[in-house]
Amino acid sequence: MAISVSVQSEDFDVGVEVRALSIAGVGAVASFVGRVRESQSGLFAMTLEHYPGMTERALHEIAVEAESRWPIAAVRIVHRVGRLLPGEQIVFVGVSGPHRGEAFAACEFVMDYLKTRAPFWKKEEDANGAHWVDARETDDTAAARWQR
Amino acid sequence: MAISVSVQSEDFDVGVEVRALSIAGVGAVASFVGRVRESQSGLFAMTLEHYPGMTERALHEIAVEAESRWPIAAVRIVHRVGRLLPGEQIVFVGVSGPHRGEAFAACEFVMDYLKTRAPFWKKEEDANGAHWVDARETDDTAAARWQR
Amino acid sequence: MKVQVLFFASLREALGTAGETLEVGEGCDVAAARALLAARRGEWQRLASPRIRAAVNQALVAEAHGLAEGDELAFFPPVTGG
Amino acid sequence: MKVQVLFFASLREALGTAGETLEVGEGCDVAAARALLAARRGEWQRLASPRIRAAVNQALVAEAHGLAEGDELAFFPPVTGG
Repeated sequence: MAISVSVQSEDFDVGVEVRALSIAGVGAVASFVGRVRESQSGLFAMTLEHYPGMTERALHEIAVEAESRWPIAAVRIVHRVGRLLPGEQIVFVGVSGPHRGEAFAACEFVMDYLKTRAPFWKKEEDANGAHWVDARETDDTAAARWQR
Repeated sequence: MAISVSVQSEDFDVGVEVRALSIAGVGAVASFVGRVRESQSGLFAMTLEHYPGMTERALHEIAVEAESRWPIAAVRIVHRVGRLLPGEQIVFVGVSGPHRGEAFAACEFVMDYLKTRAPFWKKEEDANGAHWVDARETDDTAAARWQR
Repeated sequence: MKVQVLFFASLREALGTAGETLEVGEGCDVAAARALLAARRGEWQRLASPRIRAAVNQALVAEAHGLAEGDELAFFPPVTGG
Repeated sequence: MKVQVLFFASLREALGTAGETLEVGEGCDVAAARALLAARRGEWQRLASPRIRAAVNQALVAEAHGLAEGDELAFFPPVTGG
Protein backbone atom coordinates (compact mmCIF):
# COMPACT_ATOMS: atom_id res chain seq x y z
CA MET A 1 0.00 0.00 0.00
CA ALA A 2 1.32 3.40 -0.97
CA ILE A 3 0.47 6.33 1.31
CA SER A 4 1.57 9.85 0.53
CA VAL A 5 0.78 12.96 2.57
CA SER A 6 1.72 16.58 1.87
CA VAL A 7 0.93 19.71 3.89
CA GLN A 8 2.00 22.68 1.81
CA SER A 9 1.28 26.31 0.95
CA GLU A 10 1.63 25.68 -2.82
CA ASP A 11 -1.33 24.73 -5.01
CA PHE A 12 -1.64 21.17 -6.38
CA ASP A 13 -2.45 19.73 -9.81
CA VAL A 14 -5.36 17.27 -9.72
CA GLY A 15 -4.34 15.69 -13.03
CA VAL A 16 -0.85 14.94 -11.72
CA GLU A 17 -2.21 13.55 -8.42
CA VAL A 18 -4.71 11.23 -10.12
CA ARG A 19 -2.05 10.02 -12.55
CA ALA A 20 0.28 9.20 -9.64
CA LEU A 21 -2.47 7.07 -8.06
CA SER A 22 -3.02 5.13 -11.30
CA ILE A 23 -0.57 2.35 -10.60
CA ALA A 24 -0.54 -1.29 -11.79
CA GLY A 25 -3.67 -3.23 -10.86
CA VAL A 26 -5.72 -0.10 -10.28
CA GLY A 27 -9.10 -0.01 -12.04
CA ALA A 28 -10.65 2.82 -10.02
CA VAL A 29 -9.52 6.20 -8.71
CA ALA A 30 -11.95 8.13 -6.51
CA SER A 31 -10.93 11.64 -5.59
CA PHE A 32 -12.13 14.77 -3.86
CA VAL A 33 -11.17 18.41 -4.14
CA GLY A 34 -12.27 20.96 -1.54
CA ARG A 35 -12.01 24.63 -2.48
CA VAL A 36 -12.71 28.07 -1.07
CA ARG A 37 -16.27 28.96 -2.12
CA GLU A 38 -16.90 32.27 -3.82
CA SER A 39 -19.74 32.94 -1.40
CA GLN A 40 -22.41 35.61 -1.55
CA SER A 41 -21.45 36.54 2.01
CA GLY A 42 -18.40 38.37 0.69
CA LEU A 43 -15.46 36.28 1.86
CA PHE A 44 -12.15 38.01 1.04
CA ALA A 45 -9.78 35.23 1.99
CA MET A 46 -9.18 32.39 4.44
CA THR A 47 -6.07 31.45 6.34
CA LEU A 48 -5.33 27.88 7.35
CA GLU A 49 -3.22 27.22 10.44
CA HIS A 50 -1.94 23.76 11.32
CA TYR A 51 0.09 21.92 13.96
CA PRO A 52 3.32 21.02 12.12
CA GLY A 53 4.25 17.41 12.76
CA MET A 54 1.00 16.34 14.35
CA THR A 55 -0.94 17.23 11.18
CA GLU A 56 1.16 15.02 8.92
CA ARG A 57 1.03 12.26 11.52
CA ALA A 58 -2.77 12.45 11.85
CA LEU A 59 -3.26 12.37 8.07
CA HIS A 60 -0.95 9.38 7.76
CA GLU A 61 -2.84 7.53 10.50
CA ILE A 62 -6.17 8.21 8.77
CA ALA A 63 -4.75 6.78 5.52
CA VAL A 64 -3.46 3.69 7.37
CA GLU A 65 -6.90 3.23 8.98
CA ALA A 66 -8.51 3.46 5.49
CA GLU A 67 -6.24 0.76 4.11
CA SER A 68 -6.99 -1.50 7.06
CA ARG A 69 -10.72 -1.24 6.29
CA TRP A 70 -10.78 -1.57 2.48
CA PRO A 71 -8.69 -3.43 -0.13
CA ILE A 72 -7.17 -0.36 -1.77
CA ALA A 73 -3.88 0.29 -3.55
CA ALA A 74 -2.89 3.87 -2.73
CA VAL A 75 -3.97 6.93 -0.76
CA ARG A 76 -2.81 10.48 -1.47
CA ILE A 77 -3.65 13.48 0.73
CA VAL A 78 -2.59 17.06 -0.04
CA HIS A 79 -3.73 19.84 2.28
CA ARG A 80 -2.79 23.47 1.83
CA VAL A 81 -1.98 25.91 4.65
CA GLY A 82 -1.56 29.69 4.71
CA ARG A 83 -3.74 32.36 3.08
CA LEU A 84 -6.12 31.22 0.32
CA LEU A 85 -8.45 33.28 -1.88
CA PRO A 86 -11.98 32.38 -3.04
CA GLY A 87 -11.80 29.82 -5.85
CA GLU A 88 -8.50 28.37 -4.65
CA GLN A 89 -8.10 24.67 -3.91
CA ILE A 90 -7.74 23.64 -0.25
CA VAL A 91 -7.52 19.87 -0.12
CA PHE A 92 -7.09 16.83 -2.37
CA VAL A 93 -7.87 13.28 -1.27
CA GLY A 94 -7.45 10.48 -3.79
CA VAL A 95 -7.82 6.72 -3.31
CA SER A 96 -7.10 4.09 -5.93
CA GLY A 97 -7.85 0.40 -5.90
CA PRO A 98 -9.06 -2.56 -7.91
CA HIS A 99 -12.77 -1.63 -7.60
CA ARG A 100 -14.81 1.53 -7.40
CA GLY A 101 -16.99 0.78 -4.35
CA GLU A 102 -14.01 0.50 -2.01
CA ALA A 103 -12.22 3.48 -3.57
CA PHE A 104 -15.28 5.70 -3.07
CA ALA A 105 -15.86 4.54 0.52
CA ALA A 106 -12.21 4.96 1.53
CA CYS A 107 -12.00 8.43 -0.09
CA GLU A 108 -15.10 9.64 1.73
CA PHE A 109 -13.86 8.09 4.99
CA VAL A 110 -10.53 9.93 4.73
CA MET A 111 -12.32 13.26 4.08
CA ASP A 112 -14.72 12.75 7.01
CA TYR A 113 -11.91 11.86 9.40
CA LEU A 114 -9.65 14.63 8.12
CA LYS A 115 -12.40 17.17 8.88
CA THR A 116 -12.67 16.08 12.53
CA ARG A 117 -9.25 14.63 13.39
CA ALA A 118 -6.53 16.52 11.56
CA PRO A 119 -5.30 19.67 13.35
CA PHE A 120 -6.16 22.44 10.87
CA TRP A 121 -7.96 25.66 11.75
CA LYS A 122 -9.61 28.11 9.36
CA LYS A 123 -9.77 31.85 9.83
CA GLU A 124 -12.02 33.79 7.46
CA GLU A 125 -11.70 37.44 6.41
CA ASP A 126 -14.70 39.45 5.26
CA ALA A 127 -15.92 43.06 5.43
CA ASN A 128 -16.41 42.68 9.21
CA GLY A 129 -12.82 41.61 9.80
CA ALA A 130 -11.27 38.22 10.53
CA HIS A 131 -12.82 35.41 12.58
CA TRP A 132 -12.07 31.78 13.33
CA VAL A 133 -14.48 29.25 11.78
CA ASP A 134 -16.48 27.12 14.23
CA ALA A 135 -16.37 23.35 13.88
CA ARG A 136 -19.52 22.15 12.16
CA GLU A 137 -21.67 19.52 13.79
CA THR A 138 -22.36 17.90 10.39
CA ASP A 139 -18.67 17.02 10.20
CA ASP A 140 -18.78 15.19 13.53
CA THR A 141 -21.89 13.37 12.35
CA ALA A 142 -20.20 12.41 9.08
CA ALA A 143 -17.18 10.99 10.92
CA ALA A 144 -19.32 9.20 13.52
CA ARG A 145 -20.97 6.95 10.91
CA TRP A 146 -17.64 5.14 10.37
CA GLN A 147 -17.41 4.11 14.04
CA ARG A 148 -17.60 0.38 14.46
CA MET B 1 -27.44 23.03 -13.22
CA ALA B 2 -24.71 22.36 -15.76
CA ILE B 3 -24.64 18.90 -17.35
CA SER B 4 -22.03 17.92 -19.88
CA VAL B 5 -21.65 14.51 -21.54
CA SER B 6 -19.00 13.33 -24.02
CA VAL B 7 -18.59 9.94 -25.68
CA GLN B 8 -15.27 9.98 -27.48
CA SER B 9 -12.31 7.88 -28.61
CA GLU B 10 -9.77 10.49 -27.42
CA ASP B 11 -8.30 10.46 -23.92
CA PHE B 12 -9.36 13.08 -21.35
CA ASP B 13 -7.44 15.28 -18.89
CA VAL B 14 -8.67 14.89 -15.29
CA GLY B 15 -7.16 18.23 -14.25
CA VAL B 16 -9.04 20.08 -16.99
CA GLU B 17 -12.31 18.29 -16.16
CA VAL B 18 -12.11 19.03 -12.43
CA ARG B 19 -11.23 22.67 -13.15
CA ALA B 20 -14.29 23.01 -15.42
CA LEU B 21 -16.50 21.72 -12.58
CA SER B 22 -15.07 24.26 -10.13
CA ILE B 23 -17.60 27.02 -10.77
CA ALA B 24 -18.86 29.79 -8.47
CA GLY B 25 -20.41 28.54 -5.23
CA VAL B 26 -18.74 25.15 -5.48
CA GLY B 27 -16.93 23.97 -2.34
CA ALA B 28 -16.63 20.30 -3.27
CA VAL B 29 -15.72 18.30 -6.37
CA ALA B 30 -16.01 14.51 -6.16
CA SER B 31 -14.71 12.58 -9.14
CA PHE B 32 -14.04 9.11 -10.39
CA VAL B 33 -11.72 7.69 -13.04
CA GLY B 34 -12.08 4.15 -14.33
CA ARG B 35 -9.15 2.65 -16.20
CA VAL B 36 -8.08 -0.55 -17.94
CA ARG B 37 -6.32 -2.65 -15.30
CA GLU B 38 -2.88 -4.05 -16.04
CA SER B 39 -4.03 -7.48 -14.90
CA GLN B 40 -1.97 -10.56 -14.17
CA SER B 41 -4.33 -12.45 -16.51
CA GLY B 42 -2.53 -10.96 -19.49
CA LEU B 43 -5.04 -8.59 -21.05
CA PHE B 44 -3.73 -7.18 -24.34
CA ALA B 45 -6.45 -4.61 -25.01
CA MET B 46 -10.15 -3.90 -24.67
CA THR B 47 -12.58 -2.51 -27.21
CA LEU B 48 -15.63 -0.51 -26.16
CA GLU B 49 -18.67 -0.53 -28.42
CA HIS B 50 -21.62 1.81 -27.84
CA TYR B 51 -25.04 2.68 -29.27
CA PRO B 52 -24.52 6.17 -30.77
CA GLY B 53 -27.32 8.50 -29.77
CA MET B 54 -28.86 6.29 -27.11
CA THR B 55 -25.62 6.30 -25.09
CA GLU B 56 -25.42 10.11 -24.88
CA ARG B 57 -29.13 10.24 -24.08
CA ALA B 58 -28.84 7.64 -21.30
CA LEU B 59 -25.87 9.44 -19.72
CA HIS B 60 -27.69 12.76 -19.83
CA GLU B 61 -30.75 11.21 -18.18
CA ILE B 62 -28.61 9.74 -15.40
CA ALA B 63 -27.10 13.20 -14.76
CA VAL B 64 -30.57 14.78 -14.68
CA GLU B 65 -31.71 12.11 -12.21
CA ALA B 66 -28.68 12.87 -10.00
CA GLU B 67 -29.46 16.59 -9.94
CA SER B 68 -33.08 15.85 -9.02
CA ARG B 69 -31.89 13.86 -5.97
CA TRP B 70 -29.10 16.06 -4.60
CA PRO B 71 -28.42 19.81 -4.46
CA ILE B 72 -25.42 19.83 -6.80
CA ALA B 73 -24.00 22.41 -9.20
CA ALA B 74 -22.57 20.47 -12.15
CA VAL B 75 -22.15 16.96 -13.55
CA ARG B 76 -19.58 15.97 -16.15
CA ILE B 77 -19.39 12.52 -17.78
CA VAL B 78 -16.73 11.48 -20.29
CA HIS B 79 -16.72 7.91 -21.59
CA ARG B 80 -14.27 6.60 -24.15
CA VAL B 81 -15.08 4.13 -26.94
CA GLY B 82 -12.90 2.14 -29.31
CA ARG B 83 -9.75 0.14 -28.55
CA LEU B 84 -7.99 0.85 -25.23
CA LEU B 85 -4.74 -0.57 -23.84
CA PRO B 86 -3.97 -1.57 -20.21
CA GLY B 87 -3.37 1.55 -18.14
CA GLU B 88 -5.56 3.77 -20.35
CA GLN B 89 -8.43 5.79 -18.87
CA ILE B 90 -11.98 4.63 -19.73
CA VAL B 91 -14.40 6.90 -17.91
CA PHE B 92 -14.52 10.15 -15.94
CA VAL B 93 -17.46 11.16 -13.73
CA GLY B 94 -17.23 14.42 -11.80
CA VAL B 95 -19.84 16.12 -9.63
CA SER B 96 -19.46 19.52 -8.00
CA GLY B 97 -21.65 21.20 -5.42
CA PRO B 98 -21.73 23.27 -2.26
CA HIS B 99 -20.99 20.34 0.07
CA ARG B 100 -19.00 17.11 -0.08
CA GLY B 101 -21.63 14.60 1.11
CA GLU B 102 -23.95 15.32 -1.81
CA ALA B 103 -21.11 15.50 -4.34
CA PHE B 104 -19.82 12.07 -3.27
CA ALA B 105 -23.28 10.48 -3.29
CA ALA B 106 -24.22 11.90 -6.69
CA CYS B 107 -20.87 10.86 -8.22
CA GLU B 108 -21.22 7.29 -6.99
CA PHE B 109 -24.86 7.20 -8.13
CA VAL B 110 -23.90 8.27 -11.65
CA MET B 111 -21.18 5.59 -11.84
CA ASP B 112 -23.51 2.86 -10.55
CA TYR B 113 -26.25 3.79 -13.02
CA LEU B 114 -23.83 4.22 -15.89
CA LYS B 115 -22.57 0.66 -15.31
CA THR B 116 -26.05 -0.84 -15.63
CA ARG B 117 -28.00 1.62 -17.81
CA ALA B 118 -25.71 3.15 -20.43
CA PRO B 119 -25.31 1.07 -23.60
CA PHE B 120 -21.60 0.27 -23.68
CA TRP B 121 -20.12 -3.18 -24.22
CA LYS B 122 -16.57 -4.32 -23.52
CA LYS B 123 -14.63 -6.86 -25.55
CA GLU B 124 -11.35 -8.09 -24.11
CA GLU B 125 -8.35 -9.45 -25.98
CA ASP B 126 -5.88 -11.82 -24.37
CA ALA B 127 -3.69 -14.77 -25.39
CA ASN B 128 -6.82 -16.89 -25.92
CA GLY B 129 -8.36 -14.42 -28.36
CA ALA B 130 -11.16 -11.87 -27.98
CA HIS B 131 -14.29 -12.29 -25.87
CA TRP B 132 -17.16 -10.09 -24.74
CA VAL B 133 -17.23 -9.24 -21.03
CA ASP B 134 -20.20 -10.54 -19.04
CA ALA B 135 -22.26 -8.08 -17.01
CA ARG B 136 -21.31 -8.34 -13.34
CA GLU B 137 -23.94 -8.99 -10.73
CA THR B 138 -22.17 -6.61 -8.32
CA ASP B 139 -22.97 -3.77 -10.70
CA ASP B 140 -26.69 -4.55 -10.64
CA THR B 141 -26.53 -4.73 -6.85
CA ALA B 142 -24.72 -1.39 -6.68
CA ALA B 143 -27.37 0.28 -8.84
CA ALA B 144 -30.26 -1.36 -6.99
CA ARG B 145 -29.40 0.36 -3.69
CA TRP B 146 -30.45 3.72 -5.19
CA GLN B 147 -34.00 2.49 -5.92
CA ARG B 148 -36.59 4.35 -3.87
CA MET C 1 -45.36 -1.51 -41.37
CA LYS C 2 -41.59 -1.27 -41.28
CA VAL C 3 -39.26 -0.92 -38.27
CA GLN C 4 -35.49 -0.46 -38.29
CA VAL C 5 -33.89 -3.22 -36.19
CA LEU C 6 -30.39 -2.86 -34.68
CA PHE C 7 -28.11 -5.40 -32.96
CA PHE C 8 -25.09 -4.64 -30.77
CA ALA C 9 -21.96 -6.25 -29.35
CA SER C 10 -21.92 -10.08 -28.99
CA LEU C 11 -25.41 -10.30 -30.49
CA ARG C 12 -24.35 -8.30 -33.57
CA GLU C 13 -21.31 -10.56 -34.01
CA ALA C 14 -23.29 -13.80 -33.56
CA LEU C 15 -25.93 -12.74 -36.09
CA GLY C 16 -23.31 -11.40 -38.50
CA THR C 17 -25.29 -8.19 -39.06
CA ALA C 18 -25.70 -4.80 -37.36
CA GLY C 19 -29.34 -4.63 -38.32
CA GLU C 20 -32.06 -4.77 -40.95
CA THR C 21 -35.39 -3.33 -41.96
CA LEU C 22 -38.14 -5.63 -40.64
CA GLU C 23 -41.74 -5.85 -41.88
CA VAL C 24 -44.16 -6.40 -38.97
CA GLY C 25 -47.94 -6.39 -38.67
CA GLU C 26 -50.02 -3.55 -37.24
CA GLY C 27 -50.25 -3.75 -33.43
CA CYS C 28 -46.96 -5.63 -33.20
CA ASP C 29 -45.19 -5.16 -29.87
CA VAL C 30 -41.56 -5.75 -28.87
CA ALA C 31 -42.27 -9.31 -27.70
CA ALA C 32 -43.85 -10.21 -31.09
CA ALA C 33 -40.98 -8.69 -33.08
CA ARG C 34 -38.51 -10.54 -30.85
CA ALA C 35 -40.36 -13.86 -31.44
CA LEU C 36 -40.42 -13.24 -35.19
CA LEU C 37 -36.64 -12.89 -35.27
CA ALA C 38 -35.97 -15.77 -32.84
CA ALA C 39 -38.05 -18.08 -35.08
CA ARG C 40 -35.27 -17.96 -37.69
CA ARG C 41 -33.47 -20.59 -35.55
CA GLY C 42 -29.69 -20.95 -35.19
CA GLU C 43 -27.97 -17.94 -33.62
CA TRP C 44 -31.25 -16.00 -33.92
CA GLN C 45 -32.60 -18.01 -30.99
CA ARG C 46 -30.35 -15.83 -28.79
CA LEU C 47 -33.12 -13.23 -29.13
CA ALA C 48 -35.47 -15.48 -27.12
CA SER C 49 -33.33 -14.93 -23.97
CA PRO C 50 -34.65 -12.39 -21.47
CA ARG C 51 -31.00 -11.32 -21.00
CA ILE C 52 -31.23 -9.62 -24.40
CA ARG C 53 -32.65 -6.14 -23.67
CA ALA C 54 -34.78 -4.08 -26.06
CA ALA C 55 -34.88 -0.34 -26.71
CA VAL C 56 -37.30 1.55 -28.95
CA ASN C 57 -36.19 4.91 -30.32
CA GLN C 58 -33.19 4.80 -27.96
CA ALA C 59 -35.10 4.27 -24.73
CA LEU C 60 -35.36 0.98 -22.81
CA VAL C 61 -38.90 -0.43 -23.06
CA ALA C 62 -41.01 -3.28 -21.70
CA GLU C 63 -41.87 -6.26 -23.90
CA ALA C 64 -45.47 -5.04 -24.29
CA HIS C 65 -44.34 -1.74 -25.82
CA GLY C 66 -46.24 -1.27 -29.10
CA LEU C 67 -44.28 -0.53 -32.27
CA ALA C 68 -45.07 2.18 -34.82
CA GLU C 69 -44.03 2.66 -38.45
CA GLY C 70 -40.40 3.81 -38.69
CA ASP C 71 -39.48 2.93 -35.09
CA GLU C 72 -35.87 2.13 -34.27
CA LEU C 73 -35.88 -1.20 -32.37
CA ALA C 74 -32.56 -2.24 -30.82
CA PHE C 75 -31.62 -5.55 -29.18
CA PHE C 76 -28.49 -5.96 -27.10
CA PRO C 77 -26.87 -7.97 -24.29
CA PRO C 78 -26.49 -6.58 -20.73
CA VAL C 79 -24.32 -3.50 -20.77
CA THR C 80 -20.73 -3.54 -19.46
CA GLY C 81 -19.48 0.04 -19.59
CA GLY C 82 -17.70 2.21 -17.03
CA MET D 1 9.41 18.40 35.84
CA LYS D 2 9.07 20.53 32.72
CA VAL D 3 6.65 20.13 29.79
CA GLN D 4 6.53 22.18 26.60
CA VAL D 5 3.00 23.65 26.21
CA LEU D 6 1.64 24.78 22.80
CA PHE D 7 -1.51 26.74 21.87
CA PHE D 8 -3.12 26.98 18.43
CA ALA D 9 -5.56 29.07 16.40
CA SER D 10 -8.15 31.13 18.33
CA LEU D 11 -6.71 29.94 21.66
CA ARG D 12 -3.20 31.07 20.67
CA GLU D 13 -4.57 34.47 19.62
CA ALA D 14 -6.63 34.95 22.80
CA LEU D 15 -3.70 34.04 25.06
CA GLY D 16 -1.28 36.13 23.03
CA THR D 17 1.32 33.36 23.00
CA ALA D 18 2.07 30.22 20.99
CA GLY D 19 3.31 28.38 24.06
CA GLU D 20 5.62 28.21 27.05
CA THR D 21 7.66 25.87 29.19
CA LEU D 22 5.56 24.83 32.20
CA GLU D 23 6.80 23.42 35.51
CA VAL D 24 4.45 20.72 36.84
CA GLY D 25 4.68 18.26 39.73
CA GLU D 26 5.46 14.53 39.38
CA GLY D 27 2.34 12.50 38.54
CA CYS D 28 0.67 15.49 36.90
CA ASP D 29 -1.89 14.51 34.24
CA VAL D 30 -3.44 16.55 31.39
CA ALA D 31 -6.42 17.59 33.53
CA ALA D 32 -4.11 18.95 36.27
CA ALA D 33 -1.94 20.88 33.80
CA ARG D 34 -5.11 22.28 32.19
CA ALA D 35 -6.41 23.41 35.63
CA LEU D 36 -3.07 25.00 36.48
CA LEU D 37 -3.23 27.16 33.33
CA ALA D 38 -6.96 27.96 33.62
CA ALA D 39 -6.36 29.22 37.19
CA ARG D 40 -4.53 32.24 35.74
CA ARG D 41 -7.99 33.75 35.13
CA GLY D 42 -8.94 36.09 32.21
CA GLU D 43 -8.55 34.50 28.74
CA TRP D 44 -6.78 31.54 30.38
CA GLN D 45 -10.16 30.33 31.65
CA ARG D 46 -10.83 29.25 28.05
CA LEU D 47 -8.70 26.22 28.90
CA ALA D 48 -11.37 25.03 31.33
CA SER D 49 -13.76 24.33 28.43
CA PRO D 50 -14.05 20.68 27.32
CA ARG D 51 -14.20 22.06 23.75
CA ILE D 52 -10.46 22.74 24.03
CA ARG D 53 -8.77 19.46 23.04
CA ALA D 54 -5.42 18.22 24.30
CA ALA D 55 -2.64 16.29 22.56
CA VAL D 56 0.53 14.90 24.10
CA ASN D 57 3.53 14.36 21.84
CA GLN D 58 1.27 15.01 18.84
CA ALA D 59 -1.40 12.41 19.62
CA LEU D 60 -4.88 13.17 21.04
CA VAL D 61 -5.12 11.96 24.64
CA ALA D 62 -7.67 11.63 27.44
CA GLU D 63 -7.63 14.00 30.41
CA ALA D 64 -6.21 11.31 32.67
CA HIS D 65 -3.12 10.87 30.48
CA GLY D 66 -0.05 11.19 32.70
CA LEU D 67 2.71 13.63 31.72
CA ALA D 68 6.43 12.93 31.64
CA GLU D 69 9.48 15.19 31.66
CA GLY D 70 9.94 16.89 28.26
CA ASP D 71 6.46 16.04 26.92
CA GLU D 72 4.93 18.29 24.27
CA LEU D 73 1.44 19.22 25.52
CA ALA D 74 -0.79 21.02 23.00
CA PHE D 75 -4.18 22.67 23.59
CA PHE D 76 -6.42 23.72 20.69
CA PRO D 77 -10.05 24.37 19.67
CA PRO D 78 -12.05 21.88 17.54
CA VAL D 79 -10.40 21.41 14.16
CA THR D 80 -11.86 22.92 10.97
CA GLY D 81 -9.74 21.68 8.06
CA GLY D 82 -10.67 20.13 4.74
